[in-house]
Amino acid sequence: MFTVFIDQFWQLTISGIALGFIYVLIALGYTMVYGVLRMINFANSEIFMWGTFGAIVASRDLFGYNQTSEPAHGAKLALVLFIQLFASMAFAGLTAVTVEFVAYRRLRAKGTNRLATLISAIGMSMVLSEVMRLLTASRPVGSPRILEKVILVEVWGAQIRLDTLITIMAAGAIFIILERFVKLSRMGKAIRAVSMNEDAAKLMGINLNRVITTTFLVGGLATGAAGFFYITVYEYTKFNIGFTMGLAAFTAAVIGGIGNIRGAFFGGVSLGLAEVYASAILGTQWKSVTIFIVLVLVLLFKPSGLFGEAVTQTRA
Amino acid sequence: MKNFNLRDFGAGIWERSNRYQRVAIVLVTITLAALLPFAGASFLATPVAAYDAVLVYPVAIFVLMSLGLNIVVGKSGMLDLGYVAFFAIGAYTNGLLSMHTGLNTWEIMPIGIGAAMFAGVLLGIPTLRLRGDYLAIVTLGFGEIIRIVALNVSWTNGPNGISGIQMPPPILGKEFALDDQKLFFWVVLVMILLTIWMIRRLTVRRPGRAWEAIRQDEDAAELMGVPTLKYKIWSFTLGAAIGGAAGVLYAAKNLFISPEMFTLNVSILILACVVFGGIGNIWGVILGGAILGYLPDRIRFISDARLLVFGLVLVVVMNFRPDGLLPRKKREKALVKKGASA
Amino acid sequence: MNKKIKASAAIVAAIALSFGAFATTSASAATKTFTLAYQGPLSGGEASTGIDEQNGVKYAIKVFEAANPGYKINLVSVDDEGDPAVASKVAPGVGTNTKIIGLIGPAYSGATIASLPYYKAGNLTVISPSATRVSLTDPKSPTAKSDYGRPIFHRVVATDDKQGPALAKFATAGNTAAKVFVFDDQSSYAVPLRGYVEAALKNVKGATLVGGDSVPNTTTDFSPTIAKIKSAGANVVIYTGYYSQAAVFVKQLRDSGSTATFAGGDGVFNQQFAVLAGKAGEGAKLTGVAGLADVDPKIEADFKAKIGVSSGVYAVESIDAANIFLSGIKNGKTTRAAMNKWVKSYNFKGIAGANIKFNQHGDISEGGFAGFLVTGGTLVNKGPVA
Amino acid sequence: MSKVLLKLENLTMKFGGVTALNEVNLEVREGEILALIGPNGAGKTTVFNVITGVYQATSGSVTFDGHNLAGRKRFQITGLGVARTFQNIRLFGDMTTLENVITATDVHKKSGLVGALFGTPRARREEKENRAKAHEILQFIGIDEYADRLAKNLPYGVQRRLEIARAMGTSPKLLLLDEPAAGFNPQEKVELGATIKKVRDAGYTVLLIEHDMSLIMGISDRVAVLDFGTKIADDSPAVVQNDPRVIEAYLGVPADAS
Repeated sequence: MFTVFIDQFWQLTISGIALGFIYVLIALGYTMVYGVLRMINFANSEIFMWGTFGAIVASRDLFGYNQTSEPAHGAKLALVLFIQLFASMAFAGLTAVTVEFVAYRRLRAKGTNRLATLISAIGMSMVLSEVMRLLTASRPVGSPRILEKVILVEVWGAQIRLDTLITIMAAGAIFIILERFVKLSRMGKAIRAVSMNEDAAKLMGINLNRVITTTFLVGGLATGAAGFFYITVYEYTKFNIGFTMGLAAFTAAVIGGIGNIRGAFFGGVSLGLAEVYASAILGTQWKSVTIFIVLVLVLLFKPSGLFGEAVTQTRA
Repeated sequence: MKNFNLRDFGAGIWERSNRYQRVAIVLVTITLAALLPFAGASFLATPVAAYDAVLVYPVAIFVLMSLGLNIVVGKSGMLDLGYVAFFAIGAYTNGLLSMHTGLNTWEIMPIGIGAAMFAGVLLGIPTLRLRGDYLAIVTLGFGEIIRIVALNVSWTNGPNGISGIQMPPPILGKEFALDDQKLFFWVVLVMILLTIWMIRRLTVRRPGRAWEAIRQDEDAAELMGVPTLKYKIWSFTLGAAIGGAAGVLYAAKNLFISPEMFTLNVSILILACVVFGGIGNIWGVILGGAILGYLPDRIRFISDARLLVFGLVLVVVMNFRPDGLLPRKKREKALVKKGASA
Repeated sequence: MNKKIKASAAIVAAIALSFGAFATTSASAATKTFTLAYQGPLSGGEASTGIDEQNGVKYAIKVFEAANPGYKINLVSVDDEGDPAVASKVAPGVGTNTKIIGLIGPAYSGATIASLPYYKAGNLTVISPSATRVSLTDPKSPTAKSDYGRPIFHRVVATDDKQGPALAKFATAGNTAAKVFVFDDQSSYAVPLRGYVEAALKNVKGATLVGGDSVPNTTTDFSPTIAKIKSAGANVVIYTGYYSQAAVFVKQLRDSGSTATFAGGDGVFNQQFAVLAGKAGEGAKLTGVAGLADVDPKIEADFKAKIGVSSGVYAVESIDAANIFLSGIKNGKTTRAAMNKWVKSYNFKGIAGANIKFNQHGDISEGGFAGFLVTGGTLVNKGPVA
Repeated sequence: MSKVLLKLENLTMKFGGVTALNEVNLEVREGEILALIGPNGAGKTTVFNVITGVYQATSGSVTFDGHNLAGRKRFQITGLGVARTFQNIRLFGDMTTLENVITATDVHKKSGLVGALFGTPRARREEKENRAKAHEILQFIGIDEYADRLAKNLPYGVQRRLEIARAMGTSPKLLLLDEPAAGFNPQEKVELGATIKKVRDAGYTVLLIEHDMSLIMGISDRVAVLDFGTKIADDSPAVVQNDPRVIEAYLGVPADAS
């Protein structure tokens, strides 16, 4: 049972961290919106899915790569990857803003119940995934290989591959940029102000609509970046991939304490690791069960996640 | 017409009626509902699926499940995204007992309900302390766990599912038939009526008040002496019981169950029924379950874009009627009148 | 516009949409019109399989109508989404619609089992091009009471218990010390097939089963599975799931530096596997039944001309299945009962050349699996695996 | 002297590094109105929260009517006879005024879910009793005319009174009122003062948090003063009013410095 785990520990750890960093970025999408609106953005998984298609459209239609093309090298490699990243973020960012506009804005203006918004978002995510299904005739779409997956070094039996390294470093960098943005920029401060106290923020003259749109955009950009890394690593997408990834990332956000950016980071990485370890020890079929049990245990001891604030309403 | 509102219109008729008129209204409504299976040739016809089968599942069973979920989400305000778990437990109880014992559907029914309630208590005790979205994700996880376990253990036949579930034994000498599902519809209708009766009974008395208080302000409720955890568990368990009953019926109707029938989508769909129809309002919830159960089969002529349209309908209706088609009753007006006359 | 009115307008629009006109096809009197049905996933995640199969059926009908003026065949599309829950909703309608005298499908075994009671009740003969679960034609299986499809169920595809040994054999061919790792995708197709493969491996000389896994079909990160493969030192990896996951997996396997042989069953047997997997797919060993292009490039060209797209998976089987019914219609078998008799006694060549004749359980007596090797991005037929 | 109903002994409450209550001792005697005053952030509401079980005290004990309240659930404490109102009104807005009170009267009823479902005689009787009692309380507080209005639609003053009525619904021995006069104009305050006295005269014991000195001086039998979590005075209104430490706490400067 544990032989694989012990035998391949470092390999599993590296894979888990790389997967975890993708979760971190998607979890950011959930957590940013949650922080401001106190609502689960159910459509975030489909925003991710649209992001993955952004990367494919860029490489396939912009640069003319196909399944049999040779991987890119040197400056061209950097250029293609950068454009892909940009395209993913743009696709996802635009989708996110559309979601906000169509599914959230009107309901928020009415100040209505949260569940209506939740169902509206669920409807929107059905629309997003169905549109993509019709566009792709329900078929999986492969991504051309842009980045050659060279094994750079082997340490303790663990391979460090180029794509893994790039994912961890670039995703980490994007995370830090976003975190700094929220912490330091004017708009970021406005976002935090709204997430702390909406009414007070309004009184301070913050344009709520702009802040919320920006939040969706930033969350969408992070989620889109995740889409790009997903494509670079797995070179595959389909209209229904959002669901599984979204669910895992959402769980990660909750474990970390939804609404908390550092929580999303911690939750994402630990979820990636938990998933890989559980798969190795218990069998891949039990990974989701393990994750949910971990989630329940975390919430039993920390009812608002590891970094979350207490939600007890009693402040009388 | 400007202020016409179906909910108030209906409530108004009810308020103005005397005891005998009310009995008449109830009887007429039940009769109309019971006659639904005969409307197959009208504009209600479903293009591909058999109309009377659609009336049983999804329509009637969705209505039943929506009523159950409404106790949890609508009455006591707990967001449950794993309602499918209880449906699955009911269905698998029927499947397994039907496979291993000679029990028939009606004998299995109480066992299925009991199993679902037991699961409800088991899940409820540790998790119902959580609030809002945290509860949502934990229940969601529970739903997935049930499905994954059913998929991976051998005694449920794994992904192959359980086939050959027995049809229910005849009722009053009338046999259940595969090509004519009217009887089955009436059975589910009776379950729905029982559930409505139960919910109405509970809502006007202590449990209803406790749930309502919990939904509006859990802390204040507890400080006013409401044993919140107890009533939350009751709410959860009753919801589970109805979900379990629906599962038993579903297995008996379908004769075949497999884990892929019990995905998160079911939970989400039932939640959509509740919110779409009018959360907290029994009639709204019934309407929501009926429409969302029925719609996909009615619009099969747009075959491939069906789910797309379904999603759009959700977005549009929620945007224009955020409290659902028939919102929760605002009882003030009606009560004032009654108080004045009394 | 007043808000309330706007709101009601939206609802009216939504309802109008749902109750709007729906097309019904009416038969014209001049030609003889008959109705067949195809059942399979035409929407949802599995839609591509169903659309491919239905295209095969449509092609057969076009060819038949062109060759037999005066006949018009209506094809009812029965979309079960490949989902047993949906199947049990649509099947009663099909079962009671006596215009339908024969049904090609259902595509998937789970949906078949859910539909069977209704078709048995209506004595509707079905011929599935792709439902491979053994119990459907096995009177001795523990679930025979419900799954066994006699007298109405037939299939023109070989069963999982025939494929299991073929796959085990073909995957380990030429490897005298095969250390085999088998994994599935948790689907009702892959899990039993994995069982048959593992059982068959015991009879393959030199082969040992060193490990396995069960990976949900939504997984894209296979690193734990690959870790297991490495830890077990496997040199043959058999996947019993479907092609899209297989392509993702095999890429990751190769990227990890493994050179183990990759093999898969007819779920992986799909040109799309080679396309998606690219270089990583080279040398993969797949078992399956030859596709239309492989059987006869001329028919394939005609197919593309008539339908507009290339033939897909199970095209040959779908055409064969449709042809059985069509020839019945030609021979005046226009009731369900007559059609059932016709199918039972059917004994003609299919388009692949082999004779199609059903045994008493509804299985074809002939037909087996061929081995294919992915070479240069295409699936090359290496002949039948006996 | 009448019997001690509620006794806080060396009550300390810490949140992280912040000490909200520091070794507070307090006695509430049966049938009196005790006012708890102090500057903002002095820990007054924290005292209420500890008594009602919202917080578990870091150390010290709360004894009510002979029962140690430590570790008891909030609804159990309410059941023993402690009820409170909220500084920021927390009524059940979607319920009617009457239902708000009935929800509270349920606490001493025996019938539960099963009784409600099958309409057992006891459940029916208790429903009737609840209704009668709720109307009685509403009449007592003087808001019975609003009985069938939704709580969220009530005028502000009525909502404040309903808070008290709802708390009385639990048939408490001790009533904790958290700034019941907040937002009231002087005239309303006078009326409220009369109501609170009436409540006391009806046999309830009242522990009151209030800022308005004239109201306090008018109705309370005793006044306790908290400052930074420490009790600095506890005596009759007249004495406390002239206590230099109290004046210092309120004005922020030593009394003799001015």
